[in-house]
Amino acid sequence: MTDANALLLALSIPTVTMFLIAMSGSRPNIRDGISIVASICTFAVVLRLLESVMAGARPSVTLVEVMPGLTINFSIEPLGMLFATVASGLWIVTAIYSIGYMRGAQEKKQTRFYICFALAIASALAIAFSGNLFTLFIFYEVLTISTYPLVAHKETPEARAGARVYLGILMTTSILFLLVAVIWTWNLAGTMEFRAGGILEGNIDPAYVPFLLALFAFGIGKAALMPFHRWLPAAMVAPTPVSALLHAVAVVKAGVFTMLKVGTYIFGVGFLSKTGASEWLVWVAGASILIASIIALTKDDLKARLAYSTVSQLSYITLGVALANQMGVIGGSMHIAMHAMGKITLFMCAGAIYVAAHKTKVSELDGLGPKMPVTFICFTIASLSIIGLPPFGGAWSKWYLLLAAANAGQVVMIVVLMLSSLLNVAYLLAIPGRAFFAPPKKQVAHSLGAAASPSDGIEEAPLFCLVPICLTAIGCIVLFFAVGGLYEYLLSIPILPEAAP
Amino acid sequence: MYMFLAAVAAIFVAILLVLIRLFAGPTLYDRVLAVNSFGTLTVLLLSLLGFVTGRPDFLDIAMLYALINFVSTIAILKFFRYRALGRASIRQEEA
Amino acid sequence: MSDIVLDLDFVLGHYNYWMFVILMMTGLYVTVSRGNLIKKIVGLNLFQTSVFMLYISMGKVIGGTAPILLDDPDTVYSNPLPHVLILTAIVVGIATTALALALVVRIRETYGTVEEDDILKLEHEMDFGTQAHDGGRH
Amino acid sequence: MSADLIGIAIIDILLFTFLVVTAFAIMRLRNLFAVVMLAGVFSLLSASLFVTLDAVDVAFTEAAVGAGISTVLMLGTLALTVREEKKSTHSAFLPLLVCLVTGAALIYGTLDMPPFGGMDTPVQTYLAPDYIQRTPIDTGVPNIVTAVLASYRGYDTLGETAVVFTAAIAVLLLLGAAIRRPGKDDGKE
Amino acid sequence: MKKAVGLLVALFALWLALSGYFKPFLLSLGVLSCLFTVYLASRMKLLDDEAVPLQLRPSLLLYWGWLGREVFKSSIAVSRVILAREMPISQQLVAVPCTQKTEMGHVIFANSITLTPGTVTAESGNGHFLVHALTDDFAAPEGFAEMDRRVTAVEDR
Amino acid sequence: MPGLIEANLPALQVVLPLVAAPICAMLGKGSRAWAFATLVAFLAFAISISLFIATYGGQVISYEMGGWAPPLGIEYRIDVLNAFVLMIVSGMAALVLPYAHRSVAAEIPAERQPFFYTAFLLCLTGLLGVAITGDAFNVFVFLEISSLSTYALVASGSWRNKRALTAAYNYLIMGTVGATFFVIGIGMIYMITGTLNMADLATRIIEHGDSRTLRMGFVFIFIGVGLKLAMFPLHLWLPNAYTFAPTAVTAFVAATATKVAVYVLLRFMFTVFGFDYEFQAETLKNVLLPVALVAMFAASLVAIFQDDLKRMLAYSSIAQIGYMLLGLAFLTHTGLMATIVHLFNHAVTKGALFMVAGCFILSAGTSSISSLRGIGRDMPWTTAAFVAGGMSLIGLPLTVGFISKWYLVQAALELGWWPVALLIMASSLLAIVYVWRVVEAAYLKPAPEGVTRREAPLSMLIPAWILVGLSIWFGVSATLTTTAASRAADVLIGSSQMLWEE
Amino acid sequence: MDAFTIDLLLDIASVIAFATGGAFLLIGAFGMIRLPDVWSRLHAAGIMDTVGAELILIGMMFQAGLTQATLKLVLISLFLFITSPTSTHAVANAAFTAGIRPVRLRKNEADRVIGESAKRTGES
Amino acid sequence: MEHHAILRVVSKLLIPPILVYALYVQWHGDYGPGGGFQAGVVFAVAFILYALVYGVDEMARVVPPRLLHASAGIGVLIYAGTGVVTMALGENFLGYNALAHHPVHAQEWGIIIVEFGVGVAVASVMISIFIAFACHNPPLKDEDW
Ligand code: NA
Ligand code: NA
Repeated sequence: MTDANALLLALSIPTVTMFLIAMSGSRPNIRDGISIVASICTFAVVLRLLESVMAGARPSVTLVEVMPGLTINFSIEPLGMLFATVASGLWIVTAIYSIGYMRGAQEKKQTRFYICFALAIASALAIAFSGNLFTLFIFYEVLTISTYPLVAHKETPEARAGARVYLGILMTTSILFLLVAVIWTWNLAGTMEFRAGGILEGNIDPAYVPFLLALFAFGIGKAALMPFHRWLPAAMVAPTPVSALLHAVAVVKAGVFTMLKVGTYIFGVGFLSKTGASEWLVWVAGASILIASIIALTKDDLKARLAYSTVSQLSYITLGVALANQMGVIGGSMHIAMHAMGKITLFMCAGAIYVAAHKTKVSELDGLGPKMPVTFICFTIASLSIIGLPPFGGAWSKWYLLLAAANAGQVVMIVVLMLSSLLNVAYLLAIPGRAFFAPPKKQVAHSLGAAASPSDGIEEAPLFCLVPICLTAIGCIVLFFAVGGLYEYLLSIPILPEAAP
Repeated sequence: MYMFLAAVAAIFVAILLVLIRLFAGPTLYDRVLAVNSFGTLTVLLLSLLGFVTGRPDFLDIAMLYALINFVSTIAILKFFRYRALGRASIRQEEA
Repeated sequence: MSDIVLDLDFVLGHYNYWMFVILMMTGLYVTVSRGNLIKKIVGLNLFQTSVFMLYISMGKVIGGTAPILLDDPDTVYSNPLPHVLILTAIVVGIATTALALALVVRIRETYGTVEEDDILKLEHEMDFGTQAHDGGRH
Repeated sequence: MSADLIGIAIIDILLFTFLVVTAFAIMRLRNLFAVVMLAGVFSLLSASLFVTLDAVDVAFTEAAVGAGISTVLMLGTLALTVREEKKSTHSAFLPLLVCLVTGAALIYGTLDMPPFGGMDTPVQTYLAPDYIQRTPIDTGVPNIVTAVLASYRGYDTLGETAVVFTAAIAVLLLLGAAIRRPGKDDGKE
Repeated sequence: MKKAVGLLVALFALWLALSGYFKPFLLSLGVLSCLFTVYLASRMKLLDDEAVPLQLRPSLLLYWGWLGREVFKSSIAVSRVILAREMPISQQLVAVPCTQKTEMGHVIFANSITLTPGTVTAESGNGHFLVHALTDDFAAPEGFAEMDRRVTAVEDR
Repeated sequence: MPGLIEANLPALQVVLPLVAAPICAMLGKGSRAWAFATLVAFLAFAISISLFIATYGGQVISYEMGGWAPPLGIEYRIDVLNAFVLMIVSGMAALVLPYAHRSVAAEIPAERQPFFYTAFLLCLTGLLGVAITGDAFNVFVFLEISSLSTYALVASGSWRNKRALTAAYNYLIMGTVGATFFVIGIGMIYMITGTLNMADLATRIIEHGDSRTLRMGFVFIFIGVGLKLAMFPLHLWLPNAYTFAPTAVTAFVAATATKVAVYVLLRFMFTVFGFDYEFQAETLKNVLLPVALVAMFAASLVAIFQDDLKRMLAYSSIAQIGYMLLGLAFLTHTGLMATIVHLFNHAVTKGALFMVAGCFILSAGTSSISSLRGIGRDMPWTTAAFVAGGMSLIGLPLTVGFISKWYLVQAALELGWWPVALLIMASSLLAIVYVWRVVEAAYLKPAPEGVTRREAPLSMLIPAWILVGLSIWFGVSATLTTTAASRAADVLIGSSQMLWEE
Repeated sequence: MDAFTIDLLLDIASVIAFATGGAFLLIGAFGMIRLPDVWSRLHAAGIMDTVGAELILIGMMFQAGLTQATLKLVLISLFLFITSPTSTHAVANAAFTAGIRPVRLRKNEADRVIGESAKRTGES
Repeated sequence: MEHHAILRVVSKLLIPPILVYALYVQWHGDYGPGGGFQAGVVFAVAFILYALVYGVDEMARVVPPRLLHASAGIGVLIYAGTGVVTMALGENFLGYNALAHHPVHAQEWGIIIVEFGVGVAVASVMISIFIAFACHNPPLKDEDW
């Protein structure tokens, strides 16, 4: 199998899966089995590609010429490969977990759910492999559309409203800003290919660079840069596997990945730092980090708190791009993986808590820890990784981002990053803290009447839920120790323009 | 030439007066009468214009109008009386 | 563009265009301002007929005669082309009128009126009715 | 200018005056019978005007249509509808504005028009001489209007015939083709 | 059949008067047109009665001459009424008996009454015409009787 | 014989449906008339394809009616722009007619159906005639054939809803005023040039230079055509006409009539008046540009608040016409390209959407959005077609709508008018809102109790899905349409620029 | 008589015809305005339609001479001669049927005429 | 003596001349004002007069509506068919020169034929439209009047 074929295969497995799921809709076991098998196959093919890419291969396939000069082209480079690996790897986990969750929560219209899920994965992979901005934009939009039914899955008025906000903000930003930015780039550079060192240098009046960057930064709504972050908490109405998909596997990662890709291959890190065009973005990202953390503190709803945590963490990556140096890119890219592993654990824990105990509020978790020890231990591990403490993966990405801030001479940002870690501690560790150490509340039963009594037989979530949680929690630790290879790998992201032949 | 113009002038004055009757009414029958007279005057005018413009062979237009004017008058009256142009023949309408 | 000198020659050469404009605007005014559907059609006819006059006056040559050939080779003829165009336009006009009148007949049949005001009122009631109906189902 | 030309000019002006008076009367009157009759009058006056402008074929058509068909159809409509126009309730301001603006634009457009009746205008010097000279050679038909209508621009006339046919189809589609006896309820199919 | 031929001849005369061209092509078109018209007329049942030949009688022309004079005279009379300062009108509706046997005769009589200004036929029935007269002079029965006699004479001949 | 047919293809393009119309009226039975009309539409489509192929490479076909050389006689002049529009019109007819069989059977009394199909063929004749002719006055004649038949077709919706009658009446009044304005405009330019042939007009207008008469000629043609193409704020006839017309008529007319009117505007502005005509350029920038922008927003906003699906789509059409006019107002190659490619793209998209609306009407008896709740389950294929079409309407990638928006924004950015670019995008956000109201209702709301709705028949679904397929196909691979549009824009700009430079 | 004399005589005849015809037209039109009701105006219209129109047509015939135009003028006058009384009668009849009666009616013998038609109506 | 005898008899007198006049206008379009359209209208007017006096039902007996609908189409077909024939004979659409050896004759023939088509179409259409209006029953009650 050539690399190009492997690339196409990686994209087509989830696509074909959609149809298989649709056809087997009436038989849930076969349907769910297909999901898992497909995710494993996809991951295997992606690993095969990863191997090649690490060996220096850069496979490229052009599918179709949409308009003269504008093609749908897939080309793999290290950054995209990283995102693809994270997304396809976590798909396996999410697939297993969703089966447990969806069956446990007795959700309706599961077939539609799995179809959209597979489509979302397919578009995430397509984004990862996009060879030009045009292709990336197309699949960025496909991803938005394909996740909309997932967000609206419950079909309640709240779900519809949440999905409306989700779609509204993502569409608004992508069409209003990102598409304009894309076409403007095309107008300026005459190409949209992702090229080492960027394509804009020499083609744009430097005075316009911050402006174009702003169109991109806010246009990539999936990166949830404040003030366009509202969709992320709004999407909390969705079932938990969807939250995992949004926060860890595909959606927000696609956003920050696009941010990195644009910063590295469209503007070029060197060009950005030369023009100082990203200076403002540093401050916006910094502000976004802190404000989102503070909001997270105020949220009692567990998933909302996690959502704001994500908003905050995503801005780390944006900050990495805005700092406009290699360390920033490495730190940002690495944070994609680290945050994904941590956040998916947290969400799956939240889902497990919902499935097992039907609790969604932080304040209701008091005393739940002993009843669901595995869940809450995993929650703690993931929290520590997000906070950035060793020996958990998140420590490294934060470290590189700190280095990047230092390299860029942004002392304030160093302070911001430290402060943010403190806030993380406050809003994340408080949760397992309450679960393990706070005494169970009795008045809840009074006020709700039908609610659970202390001895209502709450126990761990089903095994289908627990296994993935444990896997990803262990992943958080593994990533800490595997960082050497990862760092080496990320160094291969080309920062400087290739020497002219 | 001048006699044609004089005749045309007389027709114009007559047309003016007839038009006044047409605007003023007051009954429908006054108007129909005025329109009918106006038609006759137009036939004359069209004929005279043929002579004034030096092409008397254009009397066809005047003749056309002499024939058609009658039909529209009948149409007006018929349908004013029977509220329909073709509901039935005049003969049947007796019943 | 040339400068306009508003002298007698100019006025004599253009007064009839202006008369046509007055006629056209009367027709147009009747069409757009009247609420009676039949009157609107009459206005439209007025408007169109005035436009036809404008066309025909374009083709006129002073001292010319109708473009039907005479034996005298020195005869000056008016331009036949506008006549041809307007013949076609008149036919289109009567076709439009016939269709419009048929519509009016059907409107009267179904609405019981040919007044725009009344029709709007009825249609408003219809709209209001549907909304109330839907509102009940929500 | 010779006497007959002045005479024709005066006839033109008088016809104009009548046309304007008739148009205003149509605007003012609310009795629809009167309006229909006045519309016929307007048509006839314009036919007369067409004759003075040498457009005999047009005059012929206008007379036939205005007096023969239009009036009858209008009457047929009145028979099936109403005979009196109601007073309109809405403001006449906007229509008036529209008409004034349109009129002003038209007047502006006339300012650069070649003077009426001139022989050296593009309209008279460009295609017209070709038609006039070539008609007897090409077609042998004395009536140039007919030659242009049915041959040089015969395709337009085919379109015109199609328009007429369209009108018939449209009316039949709307009102039905069958002859119905009175008494049967129609229009509620 | 006779009526049809009569009509055909009359119509062809009309055609010739209108056309004024004597090219064979147009003449043959004229014949065809007139034949077609006669065909239509027969379909319309217009040939049923005496309408056609009566128009062609020479006596009718004589009658028309007489009628013309009458028309002229009464026109002057009506003009006098119109132009008189006080307009001495005294309108009346009088019943005028008619003695014609054919419908065409009735029509000629009625239209003759109407043609002469000052009198208008308003309604027919009961062997009478209801005639509107502008003044007493026009309503005089002698005038109508004279006309009636002449029309009947035309009809008989 | 084949050579004879090939040489006369331009004439046959229009004459075929024209001759077919009276025959269709004589067939007597609705289904026979339908079959015949469908056959004719397919033949016309085949002819237009061969004309398109013949002109795609930049050739211009001239056909002299009656054999009279152009300024004296009427000329057909077909370049790639005409051929493109011809293909849209006849292609839509060939798709709508198969669709019409069932919907017309449900909406039109049986004894009137032959007349309906005859009127349909006449409408096709008129639209094709307008798009193919090279004579200014001939445009008017065929415009009126299409308009008259359209009025009748719209009014034939009266058996479903009596408001079709008043809709048709208002359409007729505004359309006729528009046509008369157009005639006034033609008269003015004829007056100062003495000719009616478009190519001849182009040269002679330049010879005679600018004048007040020429300016007003332009203005009256502009407004006249503007009325026909429902240019905001002259669009008042459109919403009701589209809403209450029979479904097949709405699908056909919405997809073709306004497109042909836009074509006429393009032809007159750029071929006749010339790309460099200064007064025109000023008018476009100062009047058309703001008007188009306002149309995009105002109409989309109104569309959001409509409960009737067809009316919503109608307002959306007004907004989409705004896009076409905007591209035109840019006065650049890319802008024209956007307009021309959007002619096709919008035809395909709106055709599909109105067909879907018709399927809903047939099955659910209504096109009220609030009563389409939960219809996604009952009519999955129809609803899916709506979603796909809706995405194209919004302008999402992989649909034709995206291609149009792409070129529009590109044209705006080329000029450095980035606020306009942002406004274009902002207006398509409004499209999301109105499309999504339907999607939400169809999929995410429970169906009303006790309502049974069957999936639409295949004869209606297949044409709708062919259009959806086209809107995706040409959204994924738009090279053919964009190249055609680009060459058409070349024709419009090139021909006149050459002339003005002389 | 030479051609010139004939022309002069014809011209004189035309002038007389036009003058009298025009005068009758004017008087009739004046009567249309002046007379009090539709019944009396019928007669004014009658003047215009008959003597007025025919005299003017005759005037034109003198001018046209022995040409086809004269033939057509004769036809026109013939048509007018037939149609104008019929139209006038139709108006009068319609007015009568509609119940419009002359003002200051001196004598009314309507019953003698409409009696029969009333009886006919009763039978059917 | 019946009520509307005068109208009926006069119409009877007038209709044949009107028809002949219409046909005259039809065939003399080459020489003077008029032509197919005008002739068609006048022809239709004769029938309208007939219908006004004798009733539409009676007129429908004389010319059945189906025949009228067909002949309206046939008129269009005569016109367009002439064009198709010239095409088949190797000329352009409506290129009458193919109709005879001598172009002038050919043109004359062409003009006469297409004008005939126009006349047939217009007359049939106008009568059809009149019937459609006249046969539509007035929905009015007497009190509306
Ligand atoms: Na009298
Ligand atoms: Na002619």
